[in-house]
Amino acid sequence: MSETENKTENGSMESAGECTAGDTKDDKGLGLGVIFFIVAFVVCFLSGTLLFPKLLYSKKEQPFNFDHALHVSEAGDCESCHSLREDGSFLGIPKLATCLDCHAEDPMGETEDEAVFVEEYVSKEKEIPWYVYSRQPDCVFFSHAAHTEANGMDCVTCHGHIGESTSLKPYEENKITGYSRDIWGKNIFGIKKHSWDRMKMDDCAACHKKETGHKGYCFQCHK
Amino acid sequence: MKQENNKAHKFGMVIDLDKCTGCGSCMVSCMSENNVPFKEDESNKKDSITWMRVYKLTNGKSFPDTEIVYLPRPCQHCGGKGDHGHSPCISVCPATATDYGYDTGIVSQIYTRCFGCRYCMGACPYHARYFNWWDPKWPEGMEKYLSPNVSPRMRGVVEKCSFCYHRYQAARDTAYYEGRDDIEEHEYQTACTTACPAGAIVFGDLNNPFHKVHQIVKPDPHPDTRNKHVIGKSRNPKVFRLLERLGTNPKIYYLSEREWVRKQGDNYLDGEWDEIKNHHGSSSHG
Amino acid sequence: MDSALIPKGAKRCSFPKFTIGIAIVSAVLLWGVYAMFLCWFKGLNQTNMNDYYGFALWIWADLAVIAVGGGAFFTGLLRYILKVDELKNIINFAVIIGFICYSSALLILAIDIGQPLRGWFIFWHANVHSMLTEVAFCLSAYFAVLTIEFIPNILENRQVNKVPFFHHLAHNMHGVMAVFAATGAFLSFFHQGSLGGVAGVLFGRPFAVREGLLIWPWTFFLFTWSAAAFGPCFTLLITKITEVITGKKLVKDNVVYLLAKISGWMIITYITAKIIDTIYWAMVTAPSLGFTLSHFYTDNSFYGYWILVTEIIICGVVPGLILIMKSTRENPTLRIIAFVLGTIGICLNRWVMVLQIMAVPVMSFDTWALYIPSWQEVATTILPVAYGIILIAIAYRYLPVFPQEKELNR
Amino acid sequence: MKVDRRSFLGLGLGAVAGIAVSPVGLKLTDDSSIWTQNWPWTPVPVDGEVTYESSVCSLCPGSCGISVRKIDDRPVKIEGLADYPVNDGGVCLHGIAGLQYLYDPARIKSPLKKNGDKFEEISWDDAIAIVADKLADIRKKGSPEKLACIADKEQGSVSGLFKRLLKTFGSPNFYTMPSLESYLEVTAAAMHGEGKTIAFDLENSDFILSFGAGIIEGWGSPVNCFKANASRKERHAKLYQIEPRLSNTAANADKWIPIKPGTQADLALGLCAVILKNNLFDSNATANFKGGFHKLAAILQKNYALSKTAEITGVKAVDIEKLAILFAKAKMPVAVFGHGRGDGAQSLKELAAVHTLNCLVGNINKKGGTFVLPKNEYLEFPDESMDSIADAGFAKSKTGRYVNQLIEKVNASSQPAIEALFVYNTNPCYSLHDPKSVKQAFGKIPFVVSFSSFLDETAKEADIILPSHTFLERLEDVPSCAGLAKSVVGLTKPVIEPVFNTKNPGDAVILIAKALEGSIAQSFEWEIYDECLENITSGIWDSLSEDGHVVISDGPGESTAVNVSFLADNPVTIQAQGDYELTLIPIDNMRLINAGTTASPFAIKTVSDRVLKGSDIVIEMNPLTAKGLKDKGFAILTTPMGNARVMINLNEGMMPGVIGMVEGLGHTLNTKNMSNKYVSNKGVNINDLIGPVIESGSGLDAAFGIKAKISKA
Repeated sequence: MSETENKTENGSMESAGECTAGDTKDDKGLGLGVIFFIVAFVVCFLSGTLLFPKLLYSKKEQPFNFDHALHVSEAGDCESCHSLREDGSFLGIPKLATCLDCHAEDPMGETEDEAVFVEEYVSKEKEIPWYVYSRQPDCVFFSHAAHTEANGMDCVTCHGHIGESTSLKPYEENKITGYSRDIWGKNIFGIKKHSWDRMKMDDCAACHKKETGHKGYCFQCHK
Repeated sequence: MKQENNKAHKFGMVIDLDKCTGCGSCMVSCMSENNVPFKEDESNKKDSITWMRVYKLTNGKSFPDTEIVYLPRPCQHCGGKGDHGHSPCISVCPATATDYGYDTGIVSQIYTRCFGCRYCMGACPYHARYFNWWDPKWPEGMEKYLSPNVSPRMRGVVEKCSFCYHRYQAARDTAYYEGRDDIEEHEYQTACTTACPAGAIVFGDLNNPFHKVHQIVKPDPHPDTRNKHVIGKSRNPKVFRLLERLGTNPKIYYLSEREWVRKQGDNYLDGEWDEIKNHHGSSSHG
Repeated sequence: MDSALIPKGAKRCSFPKFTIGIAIVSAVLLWGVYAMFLCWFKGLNQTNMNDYYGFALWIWADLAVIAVGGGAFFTGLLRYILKVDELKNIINFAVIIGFICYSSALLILAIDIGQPLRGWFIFWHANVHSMLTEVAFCLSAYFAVLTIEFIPNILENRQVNKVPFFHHLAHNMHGVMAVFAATGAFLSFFHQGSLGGVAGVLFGRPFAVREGLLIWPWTFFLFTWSAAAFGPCFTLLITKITEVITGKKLVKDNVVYLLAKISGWMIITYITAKIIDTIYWAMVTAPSLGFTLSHFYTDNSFYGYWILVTEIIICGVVPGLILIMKSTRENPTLRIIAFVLGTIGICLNRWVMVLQIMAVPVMSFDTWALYIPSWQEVATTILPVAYGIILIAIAYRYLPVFPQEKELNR
Repeated sequence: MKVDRRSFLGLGLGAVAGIAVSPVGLKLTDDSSIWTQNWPWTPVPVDGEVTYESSVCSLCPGSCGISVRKIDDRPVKIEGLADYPVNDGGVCLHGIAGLQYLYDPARIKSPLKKNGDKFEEISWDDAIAIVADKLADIRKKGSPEKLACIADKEQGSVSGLFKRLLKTFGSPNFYTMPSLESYLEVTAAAMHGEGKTIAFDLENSDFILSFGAGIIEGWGSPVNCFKANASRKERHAKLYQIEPRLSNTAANADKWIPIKPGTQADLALGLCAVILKNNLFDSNATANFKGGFHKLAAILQKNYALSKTAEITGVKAVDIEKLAILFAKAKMPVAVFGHGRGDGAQSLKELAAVHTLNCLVGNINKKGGTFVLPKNEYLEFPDESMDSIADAGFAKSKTGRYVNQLIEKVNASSQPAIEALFVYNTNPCYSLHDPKSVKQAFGKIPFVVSFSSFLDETAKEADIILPSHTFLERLEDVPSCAGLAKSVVGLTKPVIEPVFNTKNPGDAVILIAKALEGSIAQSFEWEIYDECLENITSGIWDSLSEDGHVVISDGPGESTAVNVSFLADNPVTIQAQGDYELTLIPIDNMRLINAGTTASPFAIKTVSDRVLKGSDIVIEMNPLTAKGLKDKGFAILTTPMGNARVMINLNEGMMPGVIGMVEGLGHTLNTKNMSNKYVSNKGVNINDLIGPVIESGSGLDAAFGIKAKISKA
């Protein structure tokens, strides 16, 4: 494209001559350029920071609400439901059978969620398709026993204060990777304030480095 | 964390070639344990993924003096020159997709880190590394038998024997749960070892004098007098390693009564074998 | 519009003729692009590579284009650092050839890896022990340098240069080019070397492994030296081909003689080192691992001793001698023969250092492995050639690549 | 406001800078790589609780105990069951790959009815009704004996139910396919009397003289044999292997004695002659000989002098003499018969000749020798109720003595010799010699019912298929056979809900019986098979269901008489059919299965490229035999039965003049709708190239091979 054509498209024939001419005009042009630069920068930066996450993540509602605080007060502690099996493997989100240790066929309490639980899952003997905020990719091997049993860590360090919550937050799924937003962390820049704000490999490695002096060998956490 | 301060293990294997029948159980056990895929035609052995491969060796003599022997070859889990953990493959991987577990002596391979440059395959003289040229595909429904303990691979990455590391992890989890510091010999055995119907494979900690593998191999902890790169040469005259002279320091040892079999474990110049064959890991400074 | 872009005073073929030529080459290019997309979307099963030949045609092509692209850094080094001023008349072209070679190399690498979207792991999760890491860093950095070196030439386009900003930019960039040339030479030293190191560090492969200095095996130095030696050969060869195609003399003979002479001496010194290396490897290194030379060169249908003789004597010693002797150097036919042999020699060296390594069995009960590339591999390997031709054609047509062109074609 | 080029430049640069500083690039780069790490088309196995279930593998007669590892209730791995009396933790590759059979693409997913050359799915009710109607018709016509059944084995409750159905229906035509166990019974019947079988105490013997028995090639109970072989080193026991090819067993043996194909019987008799001549036999043992011991001795001295035996067998005279002495003087010698896996064609002459060696040295019912045991009978069926039709029909004689004769009779007669045929757990259209004639016979039988789990060669010939559960989906008693020193009954248990609409074959039989009504239905009063099994194994059920197995007898029985009349009649040695120069013999390869079942995709994957290359089968021959044929080149192999394109493997371990072709390839588990391309259309079925040769006197198909020629392709 030639220079002339270029300017024609810019829609200002008059400015064509001026543009290449004097210094003052140049300055003015540059000034405008700076303004455009700043505007474009701000718009793009903000959309990259605010709009982009909206596009990247899709919100999904859990099957029904679960009151962790209530269950903790009734059942005792996290391990009452999220326990280790006898072979040392971690049970994860308990199956329906575990719920039924306490819950009966009839609803306990009046809440709508309890009704959904009983009607949709208990009576149909269907497992509840929870979305798991902390689900790691398939390549990850995470030993709960190594952390909680052998080294006495608590659940909060990684999972935060979910046990004190009365409702489940919406699950945000990364449309590209299929994983929960909690892995990368709520902050789109990946900045974290608490140890439980992010669950990326670097976070594991940083803690290992701090606690053991070595970030660990690949196979310690990969399968 | 206390468990990381435990004395380092050095897991290894000794395979009795006189017992090996070449039946292939180890290969299938490995494939089944580790979610190894299969494809319509697997007869091109140069693109067929078998972490454990059984080679057929012959003494090269003509009828009726011919002899054959089968040699199972998993990943050799090399310690590299001087056994410092710089195995041929680890040292070349540009993205740290394979590393040396100094606590176990096991060479890892992380499929999700690997970006498929295949340099490690070129570096491995044992051809123990395999590339996923295809996406793994299972016939409809068959993916239900896949094990969650080993992540299925995607196309475009390298895979290899892991010494069934997930079994080590599982054993350690149980130990943690039971409040034990370490695991017993029988708690961690690879899938090929447990499957071998002839009992030809013995697996365990080469550093642990109570383990059977140590007792058979009797590894010499000192550098070989003939080659300073070689550590852990067997003091058992019937035991050898593959390509020991390269200084790769594999953790797979082989046992055979037959001299011609032992000779095929490495390359020798004319006349060299007769000189070397009686040279074993020395016990004098052991 | 076409004529407005052609450098002032330069004669070029008619636009339709140019278009037809470009179209023909573009067809080849598209074939390669098609194959490239096949590889990306279907995976590397499109190739005939296998677990024995994890490195094959592509890596060879990669090493070869980088080696012949070595003309850029070495000529740059001579021109800007050692102030061999005559070489300013060929430096632009050397840079363009280098740019083509290095961009091709990066493209081939992007096709060659099994997971292109994870390619950046090589930088992010770098393993400092790996020669390939060194290659990736230096290669990318040097490609950036080459781009910077190429930019002033582009800015000298008649129309672009009218913009004062670009005019000044080009001018100023020329001024600081020595810095970039120095950086380029330094980076090149390392990546050419680390490409050699790629083979030399394979201590599991007695055919490849070499002893060396500190962490660098001898192949490290041999690769750098050979790229510096044969790179200018290739630059001069392409210059000659361009001259033949355009029917014009583009570079003065004294410039060619000078670069050819330098190349000749580099070749002779390199090949001497290579012969010493080969003898030491054959007599000491390999036997210490239980191998004789015959193990590597017999018992198979392809890799005979001929390949060793061809690489070292016919395509090494011979072109070297031709180029160092004034009489033969200044004989146009012999000189071209030397350029051709030299280019073949360096490519053959890279072939041997990639493919023969894979072919030679190491375990005593293993067998030789031979390999024939698939059409997809061939197409993607020809792709950079087509791309190179197009870029040279466009650059020649629209940029003042050869400062002496006007003078020589008055 | 004036918008000029610089403004645009500013806009562009600003946008680029804004995006660059925002997390978009970093996040997308990271996420796109994570996407490649979790491609949606790569399966992600579900995690869960690990449990183990023990069961018994019934893929082959070996009957190993298995432990099935399940995660989240899905079986994910089969392993050997520790302390199981047969295999003690070991397991073979086919058992490990068992889960692949569960999801085999060639599995039959529901009852099928043939319509023209296609199968269509029908319901179980319809299928049973069709079968019952057809059978009722046959009965009405008054020829109930024209219902026949071919099963894999005699033992076990499911075979028992088939036999019972036939008997109450009025047919004696129950057949089993040849197997090591059937040959052991034939040998025992000929030499020790009916109702007995023979077992080999390989675990304790100090000198195993194997006449081609592929002890580590899948002979007998494979894993048990592997273990016995592996323990030889510790026990300082010897194994001498006699066969034309350096098999894995020969390679693993202390000595390989190459022998001309088909002359093992002659060598055995030659060895007997040496033992007799040198008075090396056990005179206590020979006191039990009857049926013409002296006659036999005379024949041996006359026909099997050293030099003559050497000439027939190709084994040097001195070696024969040495071997005889070594064998006779060993503490616990045992001579093993049933060359190959022992389930292919065998001649009674060979079986009896080798066993005579055992008898001569007096190792019968001694530790480390051979045991003559009563047949493994642990089932107690209630008495059948028989109506007059049943009585009349069952009293008639069988149409043929063995399956071969049945096929022959069917093919020979113009009227249907058999009106209806059941085929259970076996694949005669693949595994008998000359499968073409078997298929022809199947074509002449108006109504064929298959109980196969897979659409194999025989199932494809059926009119109705009543698909069975695989061994992982059903309850069944599994008696160990195959020459094991102990008689063990194991219990196969369902480890997973049936994957498809299949049934336990026992249930299918009960349903058919019930549909036939009358006295037949009365004989099948159980509601379901599981109830039947518990009922008929009542004597051992408690321990069977609790421990998963019962050891019925362990160790030697009492001394027994030896009848040598068959050999004393001086039977002729079987010759290979045809008059080409070379002899084609089958090769047994542990990684392939040569009985009815096809090897799994995993097993096929382990097969060497010197056995199978692409879809080409590779044959073995000595370079001396090759005459210009090149290694890895192609050739045409011709036998009197046909020809095949083959690839050449020049193998010094092959006796000159002999060609070896592996058994177990050339399966065609494919139709238009379903196929298991991982195992089908690979290589050649060697049975296509070999025809049956019937041994007079025994009636066995004794074709050890066939004459062949080979020419450039």
